[in-house]
Amino acid sequence: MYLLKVKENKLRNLTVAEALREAIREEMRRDESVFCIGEDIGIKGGWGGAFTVTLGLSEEFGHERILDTPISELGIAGIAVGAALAGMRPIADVEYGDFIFLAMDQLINNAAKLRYMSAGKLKVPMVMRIPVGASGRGAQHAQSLESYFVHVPGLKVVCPSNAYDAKGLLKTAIRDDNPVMFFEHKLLYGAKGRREGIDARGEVPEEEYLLPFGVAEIKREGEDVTVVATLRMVYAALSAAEELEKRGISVEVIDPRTLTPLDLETILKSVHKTNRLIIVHEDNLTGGWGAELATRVTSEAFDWLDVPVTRIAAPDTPVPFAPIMENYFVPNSEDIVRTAASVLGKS
Amino acid sequence: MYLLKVKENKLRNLTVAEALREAIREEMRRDESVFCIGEDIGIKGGWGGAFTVTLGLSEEFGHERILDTPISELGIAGIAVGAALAGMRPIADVEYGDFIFLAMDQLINNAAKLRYMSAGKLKVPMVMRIPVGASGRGAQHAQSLESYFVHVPGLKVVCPSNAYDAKGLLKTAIRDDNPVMFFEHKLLYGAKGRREGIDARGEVPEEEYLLPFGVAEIKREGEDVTVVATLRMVYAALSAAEELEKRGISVEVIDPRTLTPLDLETILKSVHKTNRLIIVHEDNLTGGWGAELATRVTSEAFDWLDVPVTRIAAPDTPVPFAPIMENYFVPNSEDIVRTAASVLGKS
Amino acid sequence: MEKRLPREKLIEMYRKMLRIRHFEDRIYRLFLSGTMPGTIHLSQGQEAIAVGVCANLSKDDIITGTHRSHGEALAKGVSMKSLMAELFARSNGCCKGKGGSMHVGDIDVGMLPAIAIVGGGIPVATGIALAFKMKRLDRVAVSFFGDGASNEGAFHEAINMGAIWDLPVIYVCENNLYGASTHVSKVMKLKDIANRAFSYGIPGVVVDGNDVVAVYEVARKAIDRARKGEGPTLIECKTYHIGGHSRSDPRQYRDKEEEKRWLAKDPIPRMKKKLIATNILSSEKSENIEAAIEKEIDEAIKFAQSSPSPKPEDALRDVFA
Amino acid sequence: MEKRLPREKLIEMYRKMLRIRHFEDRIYRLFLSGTMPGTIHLSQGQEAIAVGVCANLSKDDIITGTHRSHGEALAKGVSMKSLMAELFARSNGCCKGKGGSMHVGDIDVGMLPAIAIVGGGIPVATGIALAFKMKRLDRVAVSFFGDGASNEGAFHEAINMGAIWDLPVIYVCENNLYGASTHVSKVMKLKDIANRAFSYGIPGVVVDGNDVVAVYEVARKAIDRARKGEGPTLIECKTYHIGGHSRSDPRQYRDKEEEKRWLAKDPIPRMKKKLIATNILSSEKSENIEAAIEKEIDEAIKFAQSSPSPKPEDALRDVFA
Ligand SMILES: Cc1ncc(C[n+]2csc(CCOP(=O)(O)OP(=O)(O)O)c2C)c(N)n1
Ligand SMILES: Cc1ncc(C[n+]2csc(CCOP(=O)(O)OP(=O)(O)O)c2C)c(N)n1
Ligand SMILES: [Mg+2]
Ligand SMILES: [Mg+2]
Repeated sequence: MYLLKVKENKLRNLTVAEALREAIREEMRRDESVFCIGEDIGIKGGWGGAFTVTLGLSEEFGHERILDTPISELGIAGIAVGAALAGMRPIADVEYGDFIFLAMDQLINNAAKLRYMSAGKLKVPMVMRIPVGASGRGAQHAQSLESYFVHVPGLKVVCPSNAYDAKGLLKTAIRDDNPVMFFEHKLLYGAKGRREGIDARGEVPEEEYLLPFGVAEIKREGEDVTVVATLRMVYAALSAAEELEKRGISVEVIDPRTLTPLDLETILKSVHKTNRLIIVHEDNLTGGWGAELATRVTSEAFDWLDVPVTRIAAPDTPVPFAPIMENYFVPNSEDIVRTAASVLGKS
Repeated sequence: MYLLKVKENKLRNLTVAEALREAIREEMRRDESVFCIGEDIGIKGGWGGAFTVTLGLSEEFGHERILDTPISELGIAGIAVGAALAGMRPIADVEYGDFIFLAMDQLINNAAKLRYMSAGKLKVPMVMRIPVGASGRGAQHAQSLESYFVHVPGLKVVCPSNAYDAKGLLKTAIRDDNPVMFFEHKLLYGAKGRREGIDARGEVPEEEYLLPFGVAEIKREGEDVTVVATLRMVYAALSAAEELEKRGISVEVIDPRTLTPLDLETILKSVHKTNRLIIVHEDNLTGGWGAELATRVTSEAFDWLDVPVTRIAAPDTPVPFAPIMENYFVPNSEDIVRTAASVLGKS
Repeated sequence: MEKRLPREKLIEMYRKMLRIRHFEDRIYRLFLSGTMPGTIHLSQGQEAIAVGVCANLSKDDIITGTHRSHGEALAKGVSMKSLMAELFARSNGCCKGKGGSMHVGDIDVGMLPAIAIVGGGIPVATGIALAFKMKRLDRVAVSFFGDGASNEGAFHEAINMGAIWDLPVIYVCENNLYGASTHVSKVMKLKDIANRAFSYGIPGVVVDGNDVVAVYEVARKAIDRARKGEGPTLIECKTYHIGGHSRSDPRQYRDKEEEKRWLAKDPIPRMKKKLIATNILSSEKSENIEAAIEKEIDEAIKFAQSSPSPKPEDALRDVFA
Repeated sequence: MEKRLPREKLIEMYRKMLRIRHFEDRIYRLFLSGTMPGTIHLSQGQEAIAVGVCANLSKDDIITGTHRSHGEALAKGVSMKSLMAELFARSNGCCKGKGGSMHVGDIDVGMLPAIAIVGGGIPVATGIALAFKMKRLDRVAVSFFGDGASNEGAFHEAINMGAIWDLPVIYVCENNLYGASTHVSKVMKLKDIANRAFSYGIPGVVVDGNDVVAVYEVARKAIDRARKGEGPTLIECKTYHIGGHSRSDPRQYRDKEEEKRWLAKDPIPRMKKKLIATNILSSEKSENIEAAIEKEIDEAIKFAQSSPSPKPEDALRDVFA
């Protein structure tokens, strides 16, 4: 079922939004218990959610299965939990990740714990789609939130960085019997708005495929330093790697793709080779998932590391509005170039 | 104003609950803008909150300043934010920390950000008291939650382990101009319930004192390994240290007392001496604050560390009800003894 | 009203209330003696609600409970043995010792592990009802919660959503006049919580929560309505918890007059009196019932106490499916 | 009604509405042309509410706004220059470029940075009112929010608390029939949101939100009541946002008939017509007003565009006091 390498399939170039939509469409066709629930996702003449992911789906599946809700995030999450417990497979969403704080109780106290409290009798197969990342909208529409959820036992955490991964991972998330927090970066959707977006489109095969959780992808091989990055930061890492190559520094870039479960093995193997690790995330530095990864790698690879693991992350501030400050806030490829050079003693 | 060492004061032996109550009483007498808001905190004939901390205060200060609320955690937090913005100094609480997830939006999107969003014009001087820790009540009345808040820019995080610290730190928290998350461990209150509690009472001077944030306390000096622990885990660390001493291993135990701000210096100094660090927290392992501390120490003290920093924490599961499982879940002194021995190659 | 119900049904409801009462009386003593771990919230005085509502439900209907749900668990059909074993933290408890008193439940008989976050079960029950509707199943979900819970945002959001989609869910508010130590009149201005239904455009009904037949009838109508696809009802059951909030609560916050007034309305003696007066119950039959209940409880305690404890490492299981 | 109000007040309210309208018309163009960063939510069509309510407030009263609060900001007295500079992300914006369109506000004139979490400002305003009451200040707090926000738990919890403590807070619901693309009739069953006040035991009033004098009068009563210590009022203002939800919204989800009906009720031409009919406004005066507004806007844009940007590292400031 998992299709890790695309062979002779027909390939289409899709945006992340299109890829996600296709994943949802395929899963909804395959399994009647799959449905979407969220704000403004299926309104006729509307936008298909804040980022067009569900656009057009209500025409095929009707408004019962593309279920528009009141503005009630706690309610949406709690209802998704209940529906999942009773045999459905809800794909819930919040329009911007920042609103997820309203739903934390249902996600952490119920979704993540009911299986445990029932000693394994229940399962909660739901997906919560959570758009993250700074995109010029100020402090309450900008946060990266993965780290909060990495800390919650019972939740899986997924962070696709491109269309191919987005589709394959979302299909896996929908079929997973556990609550999955699915983080999507706003600037990667590929929507055509002004000032928006990196091109995260990618070749997506026509043939069905799923991607397993817990399998990192080596985006680029290298010898001198390993850079682990997710979501938008994958692009910063890749362009830093190009720049560094010009300077004779060979960078291995790894995208873990899922943070829970985490493919520590692939990262360790890389660090064994490069002896240096840089972790990059847009989430705030302190208490971010980079700390967890750094600690695990250090603990396993203590003797191979030539220098301590370095983190590059957003500073410990809310997200500022002014683009000039926001750009400063979000880590970029120059930060990575500079850090890599310094880690290699070449700054 | 800060009184770090008690000299010739009259000392009384107080429980943590009594010490907290005294702090609140003194601050409410001193400053009219201080008030308490929460569920069941001031009801006549009631309990003074879930853990007796506000017992009797409504008699002195009246029900306007010991303000009983409906069961509305989001409302309580949001009202505390508003009152703080308008010049009051609310001390809000949730009866059990687990309910804080209902209030996350107000704490993270408003309390922590409004100063920033106003570019420094506003301040939000509020305290949120949050009882944490497993105490035989099952998954939804047991969590340790510090790590979530360590990740939030704009919030301070305090974790007193004994009566003296509890009083001094709460007074500082009340006078602080920022939102302070004040974590209290349920088993440390010193309430006299059955099966409850460690004796966290302590000598508390009659003279007024405050404790500064960001100053760790070395609870016990040692040479071979540093153990950093908070809240209930301080006691586990101290009794492990005693046991280890018998085996010829000398342990330095440090209680950081506040996690934001964090006194990294004291910890680094200790690690410089011992070359080994063990971090202990009751919060779940993955993504816990131990990872942040481990990463920072490793990054600063890479060359001094003989072995990687080791963490001892609750496993990545919800909190089970059965005491036999809960005991297994919560880290204890034996875990620390075993780990310390192994870190020193003596296991 | 009683006349419309068969004698057996009436006796059975009486027996079920009594069974809950005796069960809780007993565990209260076990708890106070230190034999039973954890904390407990008892429902003595509120049995008519659990029994009256659940008497309308089948195993396939699903209920959500609260921190105070022993009564609902027994009424919905959780086996007393597995319930007792859970309270004793044993591995054959209904949640294998992972739940405890605040999370009793067994999905096999249509009860989720109770949700002890006040109000937290209301959206979940609403979601269950949504699933029932989407799957075109003839089932209903029932959410039990307290007066205090009706001040939570979860109540507002979930009932509104249940209402707009006409979901087969019944919202049963057990108004026992207190949320912990706080009297309901201190925390809301309106007199009948049932009237909050108006905000959502659904029926709200007040019923004497200490009259099991009245509860039964009101619930029946609401459940019929829900099964017909006409949407939710908010039922407010006026009641009182004899023993107060939790564990050994000295209840000093309660007005003694109020207490007296309510103790006189205790649903169990009240029902018994009626059944005897109408010759439905003889005192012999009544004694037999009590004896059988006592025996069942004895056996449940024996079962629980002789049951194995979970293994410490079982704490690590059941996190992910 | 108008007769009771002095001519100057009427003209002033008209001028204020017009000022908001022109301001937003202009920034819309700046935004579409790419000159202005971020995203914007415009309030064209809703100006009567901000103006009618704020005309009753002094600088010391505090309001909370939403993602759609340019109008409230101007009505409450945030200087147009600092507002414009904020939208242009400049360091002398009212939030020094840290806020942006969704967080406009200036506490010096009694407006918090707007809170763009739907419903999130309602508890905060309630808390501000609590502070006013505790400090025995003769001030009120006003929370502006949309129809959509009334389905959030925050609405329920906060208004209940405002009610039980009789706080000096006014809850102003701007019902523009939509929450983003979702029509209000899809997400609640009751017709008038004002009726939700019943759940909290406070008055709920419906008012024509496109009639500035009507809004003014209703708000005045509510504010007087609040200042007297009699507690909150929920005011529902029926209105419509001409331009739709945000940025360049094609508004295909809107019924064309509905749109037409509402455009005919545009509060600004309506007021103008009345003022001219009653000889309060001459067409000369009207032109002067427009010209002055245009000039003010030109100056504000010039001011903003010639203002310095923040320094990148300013991002690190203002986290802790
Ligand atoms: C969200 C939340 N807040 C607070 C509590 C603590 N608490 C447990 S029971 C209770 C009172 C609940 O009152 P009510 O809903 O009326 O139910 P009752 O106890 O009367 O059955 C409180 C405040 C909780 N469990 N969850
Ligand atoms: C908690 C939350 N959920 C969702 C959103 C996304 N969102 C922004 S505005 C809006 C519609 C709000 O509707 P309403 O309250 O009626 O205000 P209006 O936009 O009509 O002024 C939504 C859903 C948000 N900002 N906050
Ligand atoms: Mg109650
Ligand atoms: Mg609206």
